[in-house]
This record gives sequence, C-alpha cells and structure tokens, in this order.
Amino acid sequence: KAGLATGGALAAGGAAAQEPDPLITEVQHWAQGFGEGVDATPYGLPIDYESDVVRRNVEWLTADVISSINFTPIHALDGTITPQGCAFERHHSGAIDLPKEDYRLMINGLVDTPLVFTYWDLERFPRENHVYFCECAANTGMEWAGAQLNGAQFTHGMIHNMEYTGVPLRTLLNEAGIRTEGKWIFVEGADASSNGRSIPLDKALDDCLVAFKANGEALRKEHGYPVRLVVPGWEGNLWVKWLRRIEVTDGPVESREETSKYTDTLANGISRKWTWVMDAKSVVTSPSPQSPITHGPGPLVITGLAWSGRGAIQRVDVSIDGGKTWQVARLAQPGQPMALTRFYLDIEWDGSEMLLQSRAMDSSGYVQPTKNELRDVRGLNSIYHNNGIQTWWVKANGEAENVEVS
Amino acid sequence: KAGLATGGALAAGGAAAQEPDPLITEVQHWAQGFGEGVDATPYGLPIDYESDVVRRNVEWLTADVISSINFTPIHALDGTITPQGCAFERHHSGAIDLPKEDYRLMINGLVDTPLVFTYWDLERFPRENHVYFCECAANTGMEWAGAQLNGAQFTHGMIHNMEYTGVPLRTLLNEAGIRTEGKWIFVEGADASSNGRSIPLDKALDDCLVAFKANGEALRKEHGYPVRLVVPGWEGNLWVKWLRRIEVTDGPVESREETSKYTDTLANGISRKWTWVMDAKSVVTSPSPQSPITHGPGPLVITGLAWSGRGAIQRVDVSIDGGKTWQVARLAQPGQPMALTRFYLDIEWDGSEMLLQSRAMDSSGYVQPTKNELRDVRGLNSIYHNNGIQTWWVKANGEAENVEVS
Amino acid sequence: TLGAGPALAERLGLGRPALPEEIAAWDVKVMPDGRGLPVGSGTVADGEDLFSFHCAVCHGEFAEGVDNWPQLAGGEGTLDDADPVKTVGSYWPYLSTVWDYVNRSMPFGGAQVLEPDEVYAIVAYILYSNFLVDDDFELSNENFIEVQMPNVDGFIPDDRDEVELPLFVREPCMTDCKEGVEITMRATVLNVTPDM
Amino acid sequence: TLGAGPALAERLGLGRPALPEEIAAWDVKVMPDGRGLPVGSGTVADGEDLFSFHCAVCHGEFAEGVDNWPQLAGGEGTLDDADPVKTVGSYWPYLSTVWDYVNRSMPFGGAQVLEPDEVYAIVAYILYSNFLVDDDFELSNENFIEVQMPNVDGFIPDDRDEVELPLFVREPCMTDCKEGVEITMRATVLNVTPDM
Ligand code: HEC
Ligand code: HEC
Ligand SMILES: [Ca+2]
Ligand SMILES: [Ca+2]
Ligand SMILES: [Ca+2]
Ligand SMILES: [Ca+2]
Ligand SMILES: [Ca+2]
Ligand SMILES: [Ca+2]
Ligand SMILES: [Co+2]
Ligand SMILES: [Co+2]
Repeated sequence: KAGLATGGALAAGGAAAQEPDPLITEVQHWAQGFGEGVDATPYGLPIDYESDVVRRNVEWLTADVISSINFTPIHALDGTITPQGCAFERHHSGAIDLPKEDYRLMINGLVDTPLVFTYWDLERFPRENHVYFCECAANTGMEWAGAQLNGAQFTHGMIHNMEYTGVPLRTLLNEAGIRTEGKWIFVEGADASSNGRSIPLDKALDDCLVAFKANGEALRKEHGYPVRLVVPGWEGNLWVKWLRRIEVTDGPVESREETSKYTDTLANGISRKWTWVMDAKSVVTSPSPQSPITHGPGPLVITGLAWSGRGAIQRVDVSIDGGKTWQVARLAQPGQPMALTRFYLDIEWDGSEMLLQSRAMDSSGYVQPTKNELRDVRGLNSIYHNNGIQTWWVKANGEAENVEVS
Repeated sequence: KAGLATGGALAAGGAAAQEPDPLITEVQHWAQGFGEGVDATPYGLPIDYESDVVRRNVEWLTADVISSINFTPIHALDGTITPQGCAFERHHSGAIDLPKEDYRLMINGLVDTPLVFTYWDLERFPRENHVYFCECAANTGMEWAGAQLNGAQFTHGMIHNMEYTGVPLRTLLNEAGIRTEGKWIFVEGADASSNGRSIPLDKALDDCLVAFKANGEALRKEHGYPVRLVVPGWEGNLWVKWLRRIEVTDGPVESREETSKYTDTLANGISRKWTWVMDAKSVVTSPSPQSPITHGPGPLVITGLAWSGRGAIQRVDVSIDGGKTWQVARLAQPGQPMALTRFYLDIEWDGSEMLLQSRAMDSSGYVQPTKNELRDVRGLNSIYHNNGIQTWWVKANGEAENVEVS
Repeated sequence: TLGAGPALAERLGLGRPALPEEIAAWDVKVMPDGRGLPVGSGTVADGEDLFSFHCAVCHGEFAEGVDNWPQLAGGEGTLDDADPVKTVGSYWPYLSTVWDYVNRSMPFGGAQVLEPDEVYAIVAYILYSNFLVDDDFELSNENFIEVQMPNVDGFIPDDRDEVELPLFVREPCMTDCKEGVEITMRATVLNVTPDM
Repeated sequence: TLGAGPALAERLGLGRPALPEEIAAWDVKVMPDGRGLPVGSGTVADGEDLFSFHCAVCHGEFAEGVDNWPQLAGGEGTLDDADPVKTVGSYWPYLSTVWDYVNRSMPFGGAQVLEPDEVYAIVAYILYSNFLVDDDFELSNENFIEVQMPNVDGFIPDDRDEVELPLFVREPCMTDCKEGVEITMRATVLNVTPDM
C-alpha cells in the first residue's frame, strides 16, 4: 500500500509539506487501470477497510447467542439512518428463516370476524412510510450500577433508525372489526419464543405499523422478515418480529416479557410495569472510546444522536466540562417525532482533557436527566430505561473513556 | 418447504378456507427450534428469498462492464431510501479501491492558497446531513425512440436516494479562498477516467456537499469511497466519485463529459450544453412489468416515485386510462427538495386492463410532460433528460408491459 | 393530497375468516384469571421428573439455575436488596405467566413439545421448588387460580408521568451548573468491555 | 439551534498548502483556449503508429470504432439526421477536449501512459482520420488553437427555462384530457429487455 501518511499524520493547520507527496506526484494504479465492473456486486457490502464497522455482541451478557443481543456500531456512523446490515439485533429464539409463502398473520379475539392474512394480502392494504427509532429498553442497562462498558456501541448501541413501509395496525384491526369489549391487543411472533406482548388499544389504533420494508427493501431476516410490528417511541421488545398473531383482548395477558422482564424494580422492591415509552436520551458518538481524537488540538467535530419516545427532539446541549457549562448544539435537521436526530458541536479543541456530555430536550419539555437523578428516583437496581446523561472522559492524547462524574 | 399456498393463491375477499391451514395447525420448525444467533452476521445481507432484488446491467448497452451502468431494482423497493447494496452504479473506469490512508483532496486554481487535505482533515470541518436523489442524466434514455425495455428497473432505475453526511463544498472553497476571477469549478475523481466536470461557482457555493457517508455509513466503494461530490438536483455525472481535485477556474473546461457526452442534440442538429438540472419526473414502480398483479381483482395498491431537481414534489397524479382522466395520489410524506417522494393510489381494481401513468408536479409549478411533448420540443435523437410520462399496460391477467400511447 | 396516512375506509374484504381449529392452534395464551388454560393436571412428583429431563440442564435440578441460564426459584425477600434475585417465586405476579411461557417457549430449543398435563406438572414443580406448594401438590385447571403468588401486589403501572416528568420537565441550566466535577467511576478500571 | 447548516466561519486552517510539483502532477486539464497544454508536438504519421498500437483494438485503425466501442471519426453532417453519428470530427466543439481526454483517460485500462508528444501525435491522427488536417500535419502547443473544429458553433447553453418551462408550468388537465387512447408502441414487440 502506497502512502506517506496514515490517519492524521499529515501536518494540518496550514503547515507546509516538506516534500511532494508521492500519492499525488506518482500515478497510482487506481488512476491507471480498471476498477470493478457493474456486474461485480449485484448486491454490495461495505468495502473491506470498514470491516470494523459491524454489530458486536458481549459474550458474558447472556447464556448463549440465541437469546441475546448485539449492538449497532453507532460510534462509527453519522447521519440518522441505520443501514440494515449493521443495525442491532435482539432475538429470544434466534433469527428465523420464514419464507413469504409460509407466512400467515392471524387476527382473533374480541373481533367481529377472526381473520387470516397471507403476506400478499398485507401488500393490498394502503401503506404508510415513517422513519422511527427502535431502542431496546435495556439499552444502557449495564450502566445502572456505574460506568462499565467502554464504547458508545456497547453503552448505547441497542438502537437503530429506519424508514418503515407498512400497513397501519388500525387498518387491519378495522378489517376484523374490534368489539366494544376490546381494550388491549396481544401480539406474538412466529419464532419459538413467540415473544408475546400486550399493548393498549389506544396505542394500537394510533401509530403502530405492520411493516414489511425497512429503508426501502424487504425487512432483513434478523429484523423480522417478512413482517414485524413497529411501535413508535415504545421499547423495542414490543416491536414483535415475524409477527404471527394479533389478539384483541379485554385486558393485558401479563406475559413473561411484561412481568419477569421489562419491568422496573424500584428501591423499595415495588416494580413498575407497562413502562413502554422510551424517555428522551442522547449520546455523543464521536469522540468516544471507540472513536478517539487522532488529530491533536484544533478544529474538532463533536457529534451524537438524540431521540425521544414522547415526540421530536427540540434541542440538544453539549458540555465539555462534565456539566458545569453547556452549549446549544446544532441539529443537522429539525427533530422528527420518534426518530433519531443528529447533533453537532464544532469546536476549536485546545488539547486539554474534556468531560464530554450531551443532554436532549424533547417537544414535551422533558430534559434528559443525569444518571444520579434517575438513581435518586428509581434506586440502583433498575435494568431498563437508563436514559441518564453519558460522560466520556477525553484525555489530552485524544483517547476517551466511559466515566461517571460528580 | 411447507405451505398450502403460494403468492396470492389463498382465497382473499372474505372467502372461507376449506380446511385448516397446516401452516397454522401444525407446529413449524421455526416455532420450535433455534434461528440464528446474534454473532451470525456482524454485517448482514438480505435473506436469500430476496435474491432477485439486486442491481442488474444490460449487456448490449455498453462495450464492456467497466465503463457501464447498472440499475436499482426500484420495482421491488418501497419507501424512499435506497439501500446502498442495491443502489445503481455508474463508473467510467470501474469502481476503484482507494483506502482512506491514500486519499488526498486538492483544491487549486484561482484560490488564495492551493490546499491538500487528507481524509481525516475533512472529518474536522462542520458537517451537514441531507437526503438527496442522484439520477443519471441517461435514466430513461433508451426510451427516447419508443418503448424499449420492459421493467421499471431498466427504464427508470438509474436513480438512488440516500441520506448524505458531508462538508459543504463552500466550506472547503472558503478554506482555500476564492479569488475574484473564479467563476467556475472543475471537479475530478481519482479513478483512471477522472471524469472531470465543470460546475458554475454559484451552484458550488450553494448546496453541494463533499460527502463521506451515505445512509449513516461510509460510502460504498462503488459509490465513491471514501469521498464523493453531491450536487443536489443535478445530473449524476456531476456527482464525482473518489473526488480528488477541485479547481477554481474562470470558465468551463469543456471536458469530454460535458461536450461529447451529457449534451442534448435537438432536431436541427444544434445541441444544448450545461443541461444540469433534472426535470420533474415520476414512475409507477408497482404494478409494473417486473411487479405484476398476482392477486386478481379487488383492492390494489398503485405506488411509485416522484422527484425534481428544481425543488420539492408537491403533487403526483395517477391515470389508469392512459391519461384521459387523472386522480391525485397520496404522498407518503410531504415532498422534500431534491429528494425522492413516494406516492400511493389505493384503488379497487375491477380486473379490466389499465394504462397506468403518473405525473409529477414540483414546487416550481412544473408539470411532468408526456414523452411526445418532449419530442415535439427536442426531437427524436436525445439521449439524456427523458422525463416523459411512462405508461404501463396492465392486462386483465395482471401482467404489465412497457408501452406508449397516443 | 399531503397527509400522514390513508383515510380509514370501510373494510376491504381482504384475508379470510380464521377457522376454529386454526385459532385453537395459535391462540395458546393464558390470562392471569386462568382463561385460556386447557383442561388438565399434573403433580409435583411428575413435574420433578419432567423438569429433570427437559429443563434441569439449564435451570438446575432445583430450578436454581446453571451458570448464566435463568434461575427459576429462590430470591424471596430480595427485591428491595442491593442485588434482587428475581424468580418465579420471588418476582412473578401471576402463575398464568409461568404456564403460558413454559407452554409456548420452553424447553429452549424444543418449544411446544410439552403436553398440557406435562406443563401442569412442571409448573407444579417450579412452585414446589419455590416452597409455594407441598410435595404432594397437584396443579390443575381447576385449582390454578387459587395458588397465591408472593409478589402479586409488587407491581404498579408506569408512574413516570407523575413522578419523573415534574422533575425533568424543566429549564436546563446552562452555566455554573455545579461547583466542581470529579470522576467518580471509570469503565477501564472495571475492564469488562469485550475486545473488538 | 435549528438550521440547514453551520455558519460560514473564518478559515479553520485545515489541510496544508499544495506544492507546485503536486499541482503540476494533478492539474492536467486543458482549456478550450489551449491553457494547460504542455510544450510539445506530434505528427499525423507518428500518431498513426501510436494509434494503431494503443487505440485501434477498440477504436479501429481509422478511428471508425470496433463493435460497441466508440467511433472517433466520421459522421459529418449527420447531427440533424435520424441517427446522428457523434465523433470528434462531427460533434466535438473543442480540440482541447480531445487532448485532455486522451491524455487523462486513454488508453482505456492503461491511462496516463502517454507522453505529451505522443498525445499531440495521436490527436493529430484523430484530426486526420476526420479529414480535418492533411497527412503531413504536425500538431503542437503553438498551432493548437488554430485548428478549426467543425461543430464549434453547434452548442447553446441550456435553454429549457426559456423554451420548456413556459410549456410545462401549467395547470394539469384532470378529466377528458383526450378523446381516445391507443397503444402506439410495445416493448415486448421490440423484445430487448435483458433476462432477469
Ligand atoms: C437449553 C437451555 C434451556 C432449557 C433446556 C430450558 N430452558 Fe428455560 N430458559 C432458557 C433461557 C435461555 C431462558 C431465557 C430466554 C429469554 O430470555 O429469551 C429461559 C427462560 C425460562 C423461564 C423464564 C425465566 C425468567 O426469569 O423469565 C422459565 C420459567 C423457564 N425457562 C422454564 C423452563 C422449563 C420449564 C424448561 C423445561 C420444560 C426449560 N425452561 C428448559 C434456557 C433453557
Ligand atoms: C480497451 C478499449 C480501448 C482502448 C484500447 C482505447 N479506448 Fe478510447 N475509449 C474506450 C471506451 C470504452 C471509451 C468510452 C469510455 C466512457 O465513456 O467512459 C473510450 C472513449 C474514447 C474517446 C471519447 C469518445 C467519445 O465519443 O466521447 C476518445 C477520444 C478515445 N477513447 C480515444 C482513445 C485513444 C486515443 C486511445 C489510445 C491512446 C484509446 N482511446 C484507446 C475504449 C478504449
Ligand atoms: Ca476502519
Ligand atoms: Ca423474491
Ligand atoms: Ca430428579
Ligand atoms: Ca429484603
Ligand atoms: Ca497503421
Ligand atoms: Ca444532415
Ligand atoms: Co419498559
Ligand atoms: Co444534462
């Protein structure tokens, strides 16, 4: 591989090069011969050099990799759309292989006519398109007790953000006809866990989608091919994959996933249930432990993501001194309801260490709290819904570490 | 593979099933055993069943596959975002493999200080995020003489739509300092074609981006990794990939790509040059020749894409009778400037044949013309900028054909 | 022409009526009040054998859990402790959840192999391993809802709107928000991040 | 805080000054008025040999094109015909474009191997193959802009705004937009769609 310089090694800040760069003065092979033709990759993958931008799992988190989770490499991404290929996965019985031909969706329970749909039936209903984030309620859960995992991918990577195409759940429920006793729905997947969850009818009739495309193409196998439920702003566990059955019920089923799991035990031993909404949250994705500063003092782009299950992000503040003072960050685009928002703060870094934080505010007026403020309310033993402010300790050499501060 | 029914074979429209579907009454293997674990695909691909949703090229179009083009499978996509993996490619010397370490960007010409940037220098400038379509000026070019290729992928698939992250070109030009004699820029790539194009300074200072991410991740090799130019609303040939050099000039270079190619010869032999803007255009993506109706009469979703280089799509009309009468389609989301817009028309199909058309209107008031209206102005020998209304002849059996109508 | 979604029309007549056998096959959920339970029964003794055969490799002979696999028994009175142990006995509010989950999702890797009587027996054994029933207990659809789950009153509906919004809907501090800042915890000290 | 982009700040001081040798290496563009041409020259005769060696396999010995590869000569007077043949001779407005493109991009698969004198010679030969110069012609940086390109006046700047917008910015017809509709052309009749 040719090259005088590797990352950041070339003098910046207007310093002159000592001698001409052979990467410029010598004709490189890619400027002379052929690259790959248009028949080389009918469906492409990232270039080899980006092989570190992948989903990763944490072995000790779960007993095995089948009922487990992996993490989106948010430290290496920008913008807001998450490519499907590296969007985090959570399965309870593995990612199943379910052909469209073999797909059936049943709606039953307190309905006028219980119905069975094929995949192709679903494609005949009027569709909608929406960009939504999907965050696992356990995202940042390992950090309840304190700073544990060293990287935004691991602390905040149980999230992705895609443009979904699907049929409003209300359309399908309307097709079966909801009886007046119906107050909840229970949704299940076709995998062996079946992962049932109860959802109040209000939400079901509001903005849920029965989705079959994400970012334009068919859902990926690991995201529920051919059909998943989209429950905007609510915890990812409700976004049932390989959606098989929707039952209209008069009450919650109180399934394992809404009792044993996805409930939040407070300091007094009493647990909150039905904590569906994802609170407003943000994180600086770069610089961060996996994305250190390699270029030394001078212009530095601080960037990150913010989101809220209660609506649109309206503002994000960034602190470089651990929360003593804050600056209003620049939003790349106005926040959209229940979708990721990208923020930037462009600074002139003086090369001294920083305690980097970000703080999201949403359209409901909610301001992302500190981790300790959450602990004051909820105690120390929570798992889910950790939306506390994250701190990265960026050292003078540009490396960053996950820390907590007073 | 289990399954009573294949696509659309199950009776719809409330007709009762004769006997219970074994896909429901028998426990399927995916509902019993394990699917794939979270370590199976660090970077995933579409499920095998979608192996037909890929880029395709047309062999006889070009002398070889190196300077050639392939087509986005728009007939099989929905929403607006194009996944990188199946987004069309156009190269003039093949898709080159250029590591970030070896990347250099030069800005020279009529500037105060000619500069050289490394890849990592670019990441230090303030960034923006925007979703833009990129359409090859030759998209639909094969249809100038008449209906030729049977499929939306081939007639309209030289387009994609991504969320870009990059540095405004104006920021980089400002860094070098534009001298007052500077009126144009000339942009080149690092590949062997180098594919130089001239762009007026106004556009360069307006909304062009020097982009390094698309849909959140690093640009794919075939889309210009590590850096490409984004020229919103203007023909794709200007979106130079593997961007190597930007020169500020006092006039256009009149390179091969802006004289021999990408000029438009009128009936009288005189040719238009500098036809950069992509006119408002739309196409029904389904039903279409590659996406026939398989379900018989009854509810039918007609969908397609609309876009304009002059601004945002404001309305799309659909005709099912070859343009005698039109209905206003539903836009999935309000049109955004220089980005794809998805439209839907939900109809009750009576099973008789249709001549399907769509007609885009943009924020400038421009209404997409018929192909014959374009021919009346431009003659029969144009190649580029064919934004005429497309007609699909949908037959009673649901199959569709590319036709032209009186 | 612009708008979030299609108008909610009358029914389109798509899909087909589900047959009773189909609903029976897929609608296996059990509600807290016992609705959905099939007729059947099983004893602790039978449950012990079945659990040993189907479940113990992961959950332990006494439902105490093996390695990282879930523990299903124990943990009484720990919910307000530093490290609560959440099991069927200590945490689960409804017995229906146990029946439903074992029936639909376990054993892990071979779901939906158990017959109703077997599920009754296994659930009886899990109750026994949690000291909630005697060793001669037989669980059936008839006595099902008589079983008292210790933590049945341990749950409240989400009260973040009442408890947290008043705290966190506020004007954010911009300057002089605190006196000093000290690092109180460091991930690299704990050093549990996986290698990349 | 909301807004399309960052404020256009003063210079950030990033990057480094380009060295003259670097600019010389990369800035190879030639403008219509000849600016950018290196000193040099080449004859039709030398060009013929060079073309035969480097170019003829694709473009033909007489620049007439082989198979689907581009034809570089011929087509005079066809621009207003049914199927215009666009070549350097019939279409290209500026000779600078030929020099620039051959120098930067050809031969296809081995770009940037030619020396300036070789490019001059090859361009002279392409002119000759288009009957634009005699067989004893020698092209150099000095006589370069004297060469008359036949189609130099054949281009106008984009006039769609003036010619087409008045036609197409209009109120769209919604009903009774035409009397009858006939299919006038069918792709399956032509049958050129590739297999999938
Ligand atoms: C091969 C390992 C394995 C076997 C065998 C197995 N389980 Fe499990 N069990 C698991 C795993 C893993 C989970 C957690 C799954 C998840 O969270 O998605 C689990 C969860 C459970 C839970 C819920 C625990 C909680 O706290 O939420 C119960 C109850 C349970 N199993 C009962 C059983 C019974 C009864 C059997 C036998 C009939 C059985 N398991 C067999 C691995 C196993
Ligand atoms: C292996 C095949 C091949 C060889 C050898 C080759 N060319 Fe080409 N040439 C091409 C192709 C393919 C194109 C079109 C490239 C594109 O459009 O991206 C082209 C384009 C051209 C054009 C522009 C044609 C137009 O109408 O725009 C010129 C001029 C040209 N070549 C000259 C030359 C010369 C001079 C040489 C030798 C020094 C040469 N070529 C060698 C394949 C070749
Ligand atoms: Ca890398
Ligand atoms: Ca397929
Ligand atoms: Ca035993
Ligand atoms: Ca206690
Ligand atoms: Ca010869
Ligand atoms: Ca003529
Ligand atoms: Co919750
Ligand atoms: Co053009």
